Amino acid sequence: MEYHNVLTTCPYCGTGCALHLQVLDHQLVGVLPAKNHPISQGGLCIKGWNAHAFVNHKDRLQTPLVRKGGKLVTATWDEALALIAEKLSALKAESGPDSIGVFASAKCTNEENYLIQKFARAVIGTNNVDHCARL
Amino acid sequence: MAEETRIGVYICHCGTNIAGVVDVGEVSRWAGELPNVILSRDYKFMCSSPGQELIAKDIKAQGLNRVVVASCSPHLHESTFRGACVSGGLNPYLFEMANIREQDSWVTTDKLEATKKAKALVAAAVYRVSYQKPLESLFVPMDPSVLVVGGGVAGVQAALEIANSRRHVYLVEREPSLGGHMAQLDKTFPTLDCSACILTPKMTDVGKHKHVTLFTWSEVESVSGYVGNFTVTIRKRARYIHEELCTGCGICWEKCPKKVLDDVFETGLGYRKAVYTPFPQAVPNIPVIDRPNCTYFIKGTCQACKKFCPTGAIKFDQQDELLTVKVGSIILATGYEVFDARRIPQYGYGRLANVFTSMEFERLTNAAGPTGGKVVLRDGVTTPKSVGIIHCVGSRDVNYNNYCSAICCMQSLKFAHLVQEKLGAQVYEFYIDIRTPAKAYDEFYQRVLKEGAQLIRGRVAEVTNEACLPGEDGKLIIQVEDTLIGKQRRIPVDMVILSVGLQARADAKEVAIKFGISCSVDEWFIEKHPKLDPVATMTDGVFVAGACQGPKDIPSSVAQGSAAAARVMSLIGQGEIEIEAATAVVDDGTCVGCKECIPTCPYQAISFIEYVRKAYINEALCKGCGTCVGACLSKSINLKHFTDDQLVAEMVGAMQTMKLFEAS
Amino acid sequence: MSERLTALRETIRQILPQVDGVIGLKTGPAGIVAPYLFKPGHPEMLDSLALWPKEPVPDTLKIIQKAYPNARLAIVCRGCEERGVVEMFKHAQVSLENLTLIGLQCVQEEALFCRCAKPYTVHARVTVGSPIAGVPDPLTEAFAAKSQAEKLAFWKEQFQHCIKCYGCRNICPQCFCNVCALEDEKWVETGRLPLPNPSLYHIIRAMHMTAKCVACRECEETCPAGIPLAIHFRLVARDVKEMFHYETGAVIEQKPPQLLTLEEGDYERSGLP
Amino acid sequence: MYEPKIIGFLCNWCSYRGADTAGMARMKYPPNVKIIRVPCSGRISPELVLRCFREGADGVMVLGCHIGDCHYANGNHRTAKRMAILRQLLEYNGIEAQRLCVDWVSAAEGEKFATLIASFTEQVRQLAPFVEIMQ
Amino acid sequence: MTNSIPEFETDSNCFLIIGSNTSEGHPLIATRVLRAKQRGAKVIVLDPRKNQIGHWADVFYTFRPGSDVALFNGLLNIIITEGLADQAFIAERTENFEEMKALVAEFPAERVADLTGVPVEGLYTVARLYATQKPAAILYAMGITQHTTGVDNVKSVANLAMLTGNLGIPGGGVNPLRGQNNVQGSCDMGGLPNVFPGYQPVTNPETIAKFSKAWSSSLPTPNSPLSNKIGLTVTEMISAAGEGKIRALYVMAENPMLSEADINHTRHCLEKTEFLIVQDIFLTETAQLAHVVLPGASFAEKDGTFTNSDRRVQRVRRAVRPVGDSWPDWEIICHLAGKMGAGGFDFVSPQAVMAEVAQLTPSYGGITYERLEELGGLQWPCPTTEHPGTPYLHKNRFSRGLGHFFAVPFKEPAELPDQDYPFTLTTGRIMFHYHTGTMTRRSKKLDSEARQAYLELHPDDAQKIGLNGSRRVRVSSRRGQIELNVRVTERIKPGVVFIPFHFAEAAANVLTNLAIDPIAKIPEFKVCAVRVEALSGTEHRGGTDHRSGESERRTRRDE
Repeated sequence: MEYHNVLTTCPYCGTGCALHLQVLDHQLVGVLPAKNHPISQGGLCIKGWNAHAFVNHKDRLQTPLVRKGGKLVTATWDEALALIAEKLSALKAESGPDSIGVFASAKCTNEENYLIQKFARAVIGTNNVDHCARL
Repeated sequence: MAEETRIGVYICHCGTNIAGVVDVGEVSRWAGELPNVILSRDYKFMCSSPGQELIAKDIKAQGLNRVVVASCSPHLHESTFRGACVSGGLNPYLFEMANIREQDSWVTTDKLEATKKAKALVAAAVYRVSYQKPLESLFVPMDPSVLVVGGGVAGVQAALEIANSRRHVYLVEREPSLGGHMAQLDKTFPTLDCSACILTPKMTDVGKHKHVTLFTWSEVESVSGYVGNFTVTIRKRARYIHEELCTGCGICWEKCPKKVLDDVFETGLGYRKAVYTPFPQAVPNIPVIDRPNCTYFIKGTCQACKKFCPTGAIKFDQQDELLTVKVGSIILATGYEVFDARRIPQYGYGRLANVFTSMEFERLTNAAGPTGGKVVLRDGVTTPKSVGIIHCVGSRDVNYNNYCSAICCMQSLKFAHLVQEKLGAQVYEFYIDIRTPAKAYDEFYQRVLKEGAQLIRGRVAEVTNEACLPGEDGKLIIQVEDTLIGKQRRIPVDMVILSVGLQARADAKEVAIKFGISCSVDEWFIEKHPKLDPVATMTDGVFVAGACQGPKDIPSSVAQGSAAAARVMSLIGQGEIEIEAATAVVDDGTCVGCKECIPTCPYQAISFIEYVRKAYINEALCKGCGTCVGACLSKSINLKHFTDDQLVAEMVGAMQTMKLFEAS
Repeated sequence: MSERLTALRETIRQILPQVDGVIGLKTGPAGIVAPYLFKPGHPEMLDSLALWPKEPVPDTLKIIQKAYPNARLAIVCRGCEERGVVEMFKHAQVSLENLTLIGLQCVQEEALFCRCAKPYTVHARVTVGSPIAGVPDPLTEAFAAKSQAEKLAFWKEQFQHCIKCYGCRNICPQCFCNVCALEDEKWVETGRLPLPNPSLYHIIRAMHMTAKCVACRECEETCPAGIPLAIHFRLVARDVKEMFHYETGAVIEQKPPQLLTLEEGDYERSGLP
Repeated sequence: MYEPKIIGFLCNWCSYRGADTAGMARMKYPPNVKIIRVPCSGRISPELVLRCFREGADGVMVLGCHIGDCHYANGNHRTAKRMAILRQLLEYNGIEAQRLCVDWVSAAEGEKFATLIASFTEQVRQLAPFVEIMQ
Repeated sequence: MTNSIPEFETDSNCFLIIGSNTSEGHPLIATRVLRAKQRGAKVIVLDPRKNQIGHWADVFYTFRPGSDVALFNGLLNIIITEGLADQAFIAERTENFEEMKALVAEFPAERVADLTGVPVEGLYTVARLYATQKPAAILYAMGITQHTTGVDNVKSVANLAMLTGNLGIPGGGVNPLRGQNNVQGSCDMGGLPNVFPGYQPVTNPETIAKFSKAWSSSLPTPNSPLSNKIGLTVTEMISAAGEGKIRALYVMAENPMLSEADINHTRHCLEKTEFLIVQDIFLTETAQLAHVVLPGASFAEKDGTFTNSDRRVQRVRRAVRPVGDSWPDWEIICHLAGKMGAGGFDFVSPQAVMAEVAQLTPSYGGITYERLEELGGLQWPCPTTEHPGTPYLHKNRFSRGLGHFFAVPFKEPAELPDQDYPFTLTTGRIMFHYHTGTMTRRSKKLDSEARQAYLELHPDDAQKIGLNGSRRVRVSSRRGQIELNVRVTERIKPGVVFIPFHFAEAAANVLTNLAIDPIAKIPEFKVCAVRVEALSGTEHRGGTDHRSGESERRTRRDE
């Protein structure tokens, strides 16, 4: 019997509303607005109120998938990451770093965006890194 | 992929009833353009055989899967057209009716407006029908035993009919004996045969019938269950007589020293003992001890009856018993009460000695009655020379009962005949209208007229003993406006008979609630349909017979007794019972278990299933009123055939049509 | 405020060993408060116990009890929250068995903030703070005095700001249905902003709050459009009290009135023909 | 002057038959009310009434059996309570309660039915069209 | 955003909202505008559609999509000619005023009214109100930027704010509202082809040197410098993939298959990509084309920070463990880098990553998890751990020194309506969905609110195309066609139609034009020419639209 609220930031628009994820025994059970937060002040829009709804959706990807014989089949992390590492290294060697492009994401955290551009720039060696800021 | 909706629409002309006002051709053309309507026809009489065949044929030939008929009230022909759908192979619940006669052509003056309204009503039905779903009825096994409540002539008749078909009957009667009001009567109109002579054989038949269990001096305590499966608890009141030991020899009431005024059977004109049977031919012929009047129970002494009883059947320590029986159907034949004439003070009943009620007169003139059949005044000796009989006492009167009590005209004419026959006295009848609609009734009326009775048309204003004209001394004067000659008249008579009306029993409402049926404003039990289903009630498996449903004469009561028996037998014959398909169901996926619906159900059909914390509706108990639907906040209850989708669609159909006309 | 906090902390500290958990408020990151389940093994968590802003704790109770129907719990509740628990009990959403109510009496400024007529508990046997009298609700009074046309104009103005976040419903502990009529296109137009006129959203919600609203005002607080939603509920509550003699949260045994048959005088007071 | 659009919900056992009675007696009344048959007035949820208004109805009638005369024992008791509250709520929303008629008509009261339809139609006609006040 | 969200409530006296459906796109920002209005501030909304905020604005005008520059030039001209410009501000803080003034003089109100569809008096009302009610904030969103003239539009916005001295003051400013929760952050973090974190240009040798040094352990050889060649944008990368120039794409949590303009083209290009890696939480339309799909974690399953529109860095906290065998995205990248033999990716937590960010990014220099825990959020620039953050920018000087007025000539959108394609299509968002619907369409409550795409059409146009009560239409452009339901509404300007772009089955971006802004490379989502045809026979006379209610309940029960 563990119940607590985790303060976090809404994953939808750029307003930056805060919300509490209600957690009972390591399961999300709902959302509560955060009353004295400077941006959202205890309010949320419909998307924020339902921010937890997709987290446990049955369509969530649960394992890596690799295309074999035209179909995506489940794979281990090791398998998938090894395949990517091998393939990217080979293409980079063959056609140069600028034959590879990386999409960062407006839905991922700052840290992840930092890491992926670092990955593109330092590990691959290209500035072909962009995200959907324009969309 | 859902099946394509294919609707057939039929507009009935109803001769000129509809077509004379509504442009049926135009409505039909217009309906043809409504969504999913495959064909639209208009026809002279949809309810005729060719009309019905048209529907069945179209269903097959055109592959219709929904049918709308715009004609009269569904109360008249819904079942007809449902039948037509079934014969075409369509589930009857895929049919919908638009009422363009009672609600349109008959009530709308402007023809253009009437046509518009017909369009809106047809559109409503078309929109609704596409949301209708085929429903299959639920079947429950039918217990072949029957409960009959009331041992008057209607109940006796019903019990006999059923018992004779070798089905078991439990007959419950409140009084110590079967017989009811009919046992009190002297002669019966218009044939003038002796009431007791025709009734008592039937009573005896019932009393000794091997398929009848008789509970007299008993009442129904409670009823639960539903058609096919009722559980009835009967309170068998203590008679203080051991029924098996008693032989009905009569020594006890002979020996009983306590005389009691008999105000039930003898209407207060005669006496009985503290241990008694109401009348000699009582069935069962077993007395009861009248506890409030019995000396033993009052003082602890006497015990005369016990001392003399040859079989030792007197049991002062007997207690009420509660018995439970299982039955599949119930017939209520609880009868009526007579109107209390004291409520009309100007007629003097209870104040003026020689004002009698009709029931008192029955006892007076009855050979088995307190006077041995001598018609005398209250003094017990004087024979009246002139008798005034007042009709409609307490009936057809806005101050008391609005309705006609049906029997009073004939009973009054019967009294006229008896008075003239027995005394040769002058009879005046004061009437509003003479109503003699049944077989041989009017002939009897003509006969009484020929016998010399004087009929005066007018509602009696007053009965008084205050003489003010010569010849009025010592008489009762009847003050009346003779409406045929338009004059006030004062008729002095020796005796006045008040032909009191019939009214529902004082506890009718209570009984109705107990059996889950309804009462009208006048507290008569309400039948399912006044014309087409006169003995069934809204509660499946509960039927009514006789005067508890409304004022009735003997032939009608007997006919209803038989009719109710026939309905019951038909149910039993089916072996299992179809339960109303339009019941409510809980969607347990969405029910949040708030218990809001449970107290709303008038039939206790909803229970709370604790381990899933959801509501559950027993479909066999549900009568389909939908009150729970209106209460459910999460909209988790749906009433089949009256779903929100269907009602909203119907409303949208009507609204959109109205808006369309508004825009154009 | 801090006196009450100390007293409450002490009360919980005493109750904690006798129960499986105490529902109360806890201060989290950046001073933001949220409901929390204090557990017997961790009295140190009480250091971050909080009083204000209040949160819809009856709902927290429901969440925990649905998973742990037999848990022995205590809940810190203000007057409105206590009423909420009682009403939810009547609708079989929470259980009063194994539940200790710790009544927290509101102070004047809190009562004024909520325009609260009953800022005190009545059922809780353990209480903290001393009860104060209710305060008037000037907003509702001012509304009630308006003409029909003014009322219509008032709501038209207010409702055009509604962004249909469902926050008023989501936060309401008394709105516990799994499936909500407000989300059904049959009743409420979906996906349209601003709400069309008339929008059934707020009327149906007010209807559903009849004899249920406990006047906690959580809906108003969470409304991004600042709509004074409680006006509806409070006026209807007044009618329910007048017509059917029912007040939410007042008597635990009293059944909600709408479902029952008419009692003596109900019908006359309803104003119907 | 305009022609009000009115929806009438009538219980099957009393009011609908009352309407039939009026019809059989050829009593004339205005054609504005379109009748929807329900088993019992207790079936009529407030949502149903409100949906009529949403659809643009100028008035709604809810007719049931007389109190104490319900074919389902006491279904109309709930109608009496619900509709009383709903009328208040309409007022609080600035919608005239006169647009919602709640009354009781027995099967015998054809005349009362016809009179009621006529008077309610007139009563609604006196008010502005519903769609207009909502603009 | 130059300014902060809370300032709108407390400081702003006027709002000019253009190209933003604020109450649906950024509801809680609209809340602030509403509160400001309730204390007396004026709200001006200009949009091709009368969106919700337009309903309660003090002043609302529709204008022709793509005529933004003309509109702004007209407003600038009125303000200058009426003498409402902030002369002191212009003199002290700006340059190139005269050139701009000369250009806008060619935009007299009458001409602008013709070009935009805003009446002359409307232009005056807007200009006077905005110029006089200081501080005045301009709020805009993709309605300004998603044009071939996107950069021009933004310059025009800046012109207006500078002309009235509405920059560098609380409650004023130029405030682009960010559509996605961390679009600001991914830009800040260098998720752009031309800059390192903190907008440090890749073309600057010093920056290259700084990062080459800091990241040396990650480089193939410690001394090989980072590339100083500006990379390709998303749109360019996709096209390059189609041409075979890009051979591998690593897509982290993006769904270009729905979000890019001209989806048919995008599909073609992605299908041709030799090696497509997609890292996401759902099997998106893009992931379905991938060669390798990596399951990432949702916001509830990982720690980190997001930076919102007003540059506020706030925490995201892990509430539950990732579903199945999915990993937080930061862990995936670190593992992948490790697999490729790179060092410098051995972070133990996002907190450690932020420490490195702070070191390399001056504007994030003072941002630490400890401070965020205590303070909640910090607005950059926040250079040191003592710095309280910066609520509004350009207080005493612009970052480049003086504010530059641009003379912006008016250009028509790339595609204008003609005889074959007579309507102007504009796309946008609705309240109930987010971007490509990957998340929101999997939320029952959101999806039931809006489960289908629809086209907004003016009643006059409905009559013109002979809609005749039908509820379905086919919309086609030179690039493709879709079929969808129609909503006839007076909210939209005649001649213009609107489709929300969230719905894959009737994807608006099948129709949109891939023409891009020459500088920002942003596609012109907001304007293209389409044809609308009524599809007959499906529904009758307005139809039975409550039917959706029933099917909705059925679906819910099935789940």
